[in-house]
Amino acid sequence: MSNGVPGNDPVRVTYRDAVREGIRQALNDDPRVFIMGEDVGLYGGCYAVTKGLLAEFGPDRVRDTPLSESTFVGAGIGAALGGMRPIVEIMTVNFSLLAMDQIVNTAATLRHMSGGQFSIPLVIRMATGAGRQLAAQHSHSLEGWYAHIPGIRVLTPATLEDARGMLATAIEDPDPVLIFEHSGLYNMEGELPSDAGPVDIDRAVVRREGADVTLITYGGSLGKTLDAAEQLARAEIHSEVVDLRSLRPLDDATIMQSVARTHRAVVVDEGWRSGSVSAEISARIMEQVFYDLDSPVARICTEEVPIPYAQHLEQAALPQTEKIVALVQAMVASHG
Amino acid sequence: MSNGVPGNDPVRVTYRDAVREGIRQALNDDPRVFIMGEDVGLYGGCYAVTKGLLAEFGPDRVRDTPLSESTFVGAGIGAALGGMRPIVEIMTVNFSLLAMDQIVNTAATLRHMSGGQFSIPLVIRMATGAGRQLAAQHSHSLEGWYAHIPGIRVLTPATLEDARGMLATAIEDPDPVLIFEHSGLYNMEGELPSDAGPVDIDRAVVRREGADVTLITYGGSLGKTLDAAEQLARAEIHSEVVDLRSLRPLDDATIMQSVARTHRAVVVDEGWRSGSVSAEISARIMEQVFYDLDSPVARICTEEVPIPYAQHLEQAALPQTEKIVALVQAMVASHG
Amino acid sequence: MTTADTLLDGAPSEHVMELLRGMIRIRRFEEKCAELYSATKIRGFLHLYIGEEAIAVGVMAALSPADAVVATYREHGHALARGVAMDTIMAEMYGKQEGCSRGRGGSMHLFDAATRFYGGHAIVAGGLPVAVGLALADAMQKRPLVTACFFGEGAAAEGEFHESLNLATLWSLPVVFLCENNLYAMGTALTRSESQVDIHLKAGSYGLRSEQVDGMDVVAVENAARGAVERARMGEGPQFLELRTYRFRAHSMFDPELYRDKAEVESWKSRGPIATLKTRLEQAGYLSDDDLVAMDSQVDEEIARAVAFAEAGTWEPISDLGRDVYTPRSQS
Amino acid sequence: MTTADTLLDGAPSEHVMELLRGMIRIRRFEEKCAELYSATKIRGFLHLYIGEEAIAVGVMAALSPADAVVATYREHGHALARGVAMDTIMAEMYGKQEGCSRGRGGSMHLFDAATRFYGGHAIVAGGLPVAVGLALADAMQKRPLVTACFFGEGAAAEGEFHESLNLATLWSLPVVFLCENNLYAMGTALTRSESQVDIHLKAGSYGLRSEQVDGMDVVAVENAARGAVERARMGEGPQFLELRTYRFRAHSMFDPELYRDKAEVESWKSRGPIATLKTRLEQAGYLSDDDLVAMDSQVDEEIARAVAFAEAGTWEPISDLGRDVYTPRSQS
Ligand SMILES: Cc1ncc(C[n+]2csc(CCOP(=O)(O)OP(=O)(O)O)c2C)c(N)n1
Ligand SMILES: Cc1ncc(C[n+]2csc(CCOP(=O)(O)OP(=O)(O)O)c2C)c(N)n1
Ligand SMILES: [Mg+2]
Ligand SMILES: [Mg+2]
Repeated sequence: MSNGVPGNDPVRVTYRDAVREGIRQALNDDPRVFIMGEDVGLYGGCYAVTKGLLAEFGPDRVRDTPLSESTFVGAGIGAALGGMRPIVEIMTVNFSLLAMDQIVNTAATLRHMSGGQFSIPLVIRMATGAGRQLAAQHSHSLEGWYAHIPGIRVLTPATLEDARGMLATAIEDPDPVLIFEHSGLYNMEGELPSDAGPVDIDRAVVRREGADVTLITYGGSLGKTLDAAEQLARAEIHSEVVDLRSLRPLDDATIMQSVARTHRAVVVDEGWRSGSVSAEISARIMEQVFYDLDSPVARICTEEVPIPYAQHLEQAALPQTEKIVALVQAMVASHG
Repeated sequence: MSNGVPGNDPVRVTYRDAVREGIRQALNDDPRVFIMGEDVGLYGGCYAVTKGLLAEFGPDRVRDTPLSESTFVGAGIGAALGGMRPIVEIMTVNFSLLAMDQIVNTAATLRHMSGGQFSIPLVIRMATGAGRQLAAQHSHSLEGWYAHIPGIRVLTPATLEDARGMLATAIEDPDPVLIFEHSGLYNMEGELPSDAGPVDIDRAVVRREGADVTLITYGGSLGKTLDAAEQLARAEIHSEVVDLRSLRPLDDATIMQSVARTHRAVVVDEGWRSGSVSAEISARIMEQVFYDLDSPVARICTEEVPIPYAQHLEQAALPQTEKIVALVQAMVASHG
Repeated sequence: MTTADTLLDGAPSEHVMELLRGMIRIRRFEEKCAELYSATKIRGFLHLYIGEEAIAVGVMAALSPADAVVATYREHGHALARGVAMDTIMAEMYGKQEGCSRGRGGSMHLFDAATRFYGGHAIVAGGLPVAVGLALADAMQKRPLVTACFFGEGAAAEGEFHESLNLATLWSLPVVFLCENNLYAMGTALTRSESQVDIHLKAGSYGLRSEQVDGMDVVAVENAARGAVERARMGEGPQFLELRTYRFRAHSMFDPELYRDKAEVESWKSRGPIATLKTRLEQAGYLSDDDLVAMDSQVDEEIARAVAFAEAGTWEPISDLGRDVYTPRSQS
Repeated sequence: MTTADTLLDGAPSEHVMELLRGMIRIRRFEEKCAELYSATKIRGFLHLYIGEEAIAVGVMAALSPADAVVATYREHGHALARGVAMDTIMAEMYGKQEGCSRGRGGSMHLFDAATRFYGGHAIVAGGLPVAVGLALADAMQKRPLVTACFFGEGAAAEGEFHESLNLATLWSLPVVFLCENNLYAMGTALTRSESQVDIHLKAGSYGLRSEQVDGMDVVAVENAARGAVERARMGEGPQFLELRTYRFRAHSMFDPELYRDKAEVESWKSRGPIATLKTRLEQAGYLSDDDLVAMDSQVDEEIARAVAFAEAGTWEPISDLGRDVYTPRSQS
């Protein structure tokens, strides 16, 4: 597996390209792999992720489906049981609620209900998150919510390498894996080693080291958090930034090692605050390193309101760099 | 509103009777109220809650629906918009996943999306919880999971008075209210004042007072927790038992006042541990009364496995009185 | 298919002129929206109705003011034709608090209590169960009202379509289902999404009355809608109209349109609802160039006023962010 | 409706006797289950198939060993007829780790990899999309296999029924949909749940081949199933059979049966699949009392062995509770 060391010939790509490359590679490497979903073929994908794949792999392996979320997800489960390695694309996380029965009642339980006889190697990709003024039926961040469900894995690639590599690893996984791609990341550009491949999906990664406070985040909030760390550094507050990468399972070790060093933690999560994955992380930190804490774990989440259309309200509802900076400064000041 | 002081003529009833009385009362008092769901009429309800109502109120107000969860929940939303006060019964929490789109994308958002023009006075009742060997598609406890969603209220009646009274209060509520009835409680018997009526749904209630530790729970776990408190009392450990009653919104004040007094807290929650409402409560306690804590908040939840059929495995997966007792004893011992 | 001539012969020309005006009004409004979108005054997703105006205008002409309407994310035309004030619609697209959804909804979520316009639903087929419930409420309260429920042919594949048609028919509810069949769901042609491509037949299999209508002919649409609305109002149960139409523009502003060829688009444009009616009215001698000029300038003035209203609109204070998630107890 | 006589005339009597034996085997097994339920050896929900045995037995006789089967929570008969070992089924109902789902599933969730028996689904209509996917996998891998998908008529109201029939037909997948129409969904009669009560017509509206079959006649069922299975195998796309039948017992062990009258139940019992076939075989001179006695005792012995096996079965150690939520990396 790639350990993140760039290859010799890095290429300039977007997050969108990286996901597409991951899918292309999978389609090339394994005849059992196919992708299906609404408009993944002729239209090229609602976020243009699958653009060109129909022409390259044909309609048998790049399948446009009718508007039937519950059934094409269920068909993905069945195809996986039948020996295929399906990648199902759901356009946006809100639409996945139509497939909730198949995901939670079947995909997550079937291996268990069958006493371990059947595994479901299914990958479900979907766009998540706010920031594009798409309002209350296209903008939510439910990845942390899905992380409550035993039997599935929940991944949130925040970098180009993960956008490409997690797809590859997920396809090799014997169980259902949900991959949440923050729609605000698709245009993010950067260098990716052309030989980029599967990445480890069990571990969180420290994206920046620092001794004063641990900032724990994932997906669309990683950038804002790294920006905050940068600003804080100018004020001599050194933040360690942990990118969770996987919301289920959570990598407790990486989190606790960091918090045990910094004695302070802030979780930045685009999910609504109550019952978010940030609550779980806060609870685990208390359970595991309570006596190392200099101050209570703090959370910066999305305000508990359906995402509003108006830009100023939408931005006010979301976690922002300034909020992180202000909170950390106050935290450090009060418990210097 | 009833303040819980029994009336002059208490009657002996089951939890099932109490819910039924709440529905009967509502149907009697308000012509806008009606109930619909699968087999609520002729069959008498899969848990016999609605038995007799069809004969009393007729098929216009007690409506058997086809197997179409998404649509009869959506029809409840529409009927509420149209001036009715629908009570929708979903047989079991797992089936509500088929209606998740209507609940989360529409019921919870429509008032907000319309800029406050339309409210949705809809009550959705469903059975929840494990313990009857119904296995992985009939036994989950997702009430804490629903509590993540802004725009809805989540109630978990654990007593006869709440079983009857919360229904009445919920029907008066202008917004969507989800009521989760633990299937293990339906046969619970006790006395209920015949004049029992609406109860407050904003506040948690201290069901037992004690100075050494706060046990926070709700719904089907209240009985186990009170039993544990009783056993602990014999060992001179005095527990305060808080019944949350409402999972959204949460009544922080009652929780924090208790924990500030006892300096220790254990949350007992039949939901799966990761991302459960117990995580949210633990995080809030840290955020609000961190410096009052003598030890980290602990959680007793359901093991993270789809509920198994075999009785010994199912019981092992659930919170139990002995687990609570053992954990509290260890907690008090280690930080006496 | 019903044809218009029956009505046009001897039909009150003022009325038909009003229909024409209604369509032009929607067309010009949306052309302005496209402009404002490029100018980034309007953001998010913008789904234009251009080409399909005859449906909203014809159907709304058949409804009574007290009837209910449920629409989709492609609903500017429906809101305008229903009588939602243009200035509040434009303000909504700007995200101003003077908007019809106070800026919370945007283009996809227009709502208006005064005209019983219940949205603005962006989950495909998500509006159907809600419409069934609205009709149930009217039926239970013995109100002689109908609920008009608009959706695209793509929605016909969703489970909620199936469940809603069954329930409405089983309970004989006054819903008029209006399927705007523009042949594509984003990039997916009907033939690639439905095993039964004749939507009106598909709907008929539920046992409700179902008709296919030329959605490019506003008079035909109004005729069919009047019949359906009256039958529903008289207690004959749900009605289904498949309105054959075509989307002249891209699905949304992000659509490269790789899935249909220009020739097809052009051939449909050649029978556009506005051009066709203009010609017919001119030939019938009802419409003069002066009339047209007057109409255009009248519409353009209204649009100019709406833009001015939106521009002058104000941003809701951020301190109000938490509003309207729950109903204030005072209101309940 | 096809009648049996065509086949019975000159049909290999051994085969028809096997069908009879298969039905008696299911009947006796479930009668024992009801007993064991009262004795609280079996817990949870128990849905008996008594009265409907002809369907599972007739259909399974038409499948090849490599075909796939998806069933519901009322699936004891299907598992037995498919060849899942009776002792492991009984052990499953006991919750023992020797059970076909290792005690994790119980009565509603029987699974067996060896016979491609994919469960055991307790969400009504939840098995249909899974069956469509299994058929898709076979089609994409060019395997000449079909997937048999069983469900009740109550499932026809669910959105997943609609979406699955459309997708299977659109993609021409080798699924054989087997609707066990026993006229009731728990307490809800078909007439109170479907605007179109003719399920086979409803299914036909998706453009797949659909037939109605007398589900009380095992030979008729096998004939119809053979045709449907062969057509699906030959690439003619999905097939739909509506099998008219009746549930002789309550929906589950908790059902007071207030929704149907005894007379109706009795009239259906009078044409029970086992009694009817017995008579016909006797009249045709194929079946003697000795045969029957032999059959019964053979079946009773097998059941006795199954009960003994279940009784002797062991409880999975509680330390294994966390097993089978995820696949051990070694296995992947
Ligand atoms: C449940 C759901 N799935 C997918 C989408 C994304 N989407 C938005 S519009 C659309 C096409 C709908 O086509 P149709 O119903 O024909 O309406 P039209 O846009 O043609 O007017 C899709 C797939 C959605 N909004 N909701
Ligand atoms: C989605 C869902 N809703 C409700 C139920 C509860 N339930 C279990 S069986 C049943 C009736 C199903 O009837 P039918 O499909 O005709 O099958 P039958 O029991 O008659 O064999 C119902 C309502 C369920 N299991 N799943
Ligand atoms: Mg369309
Ligand atoms: Mg049935």
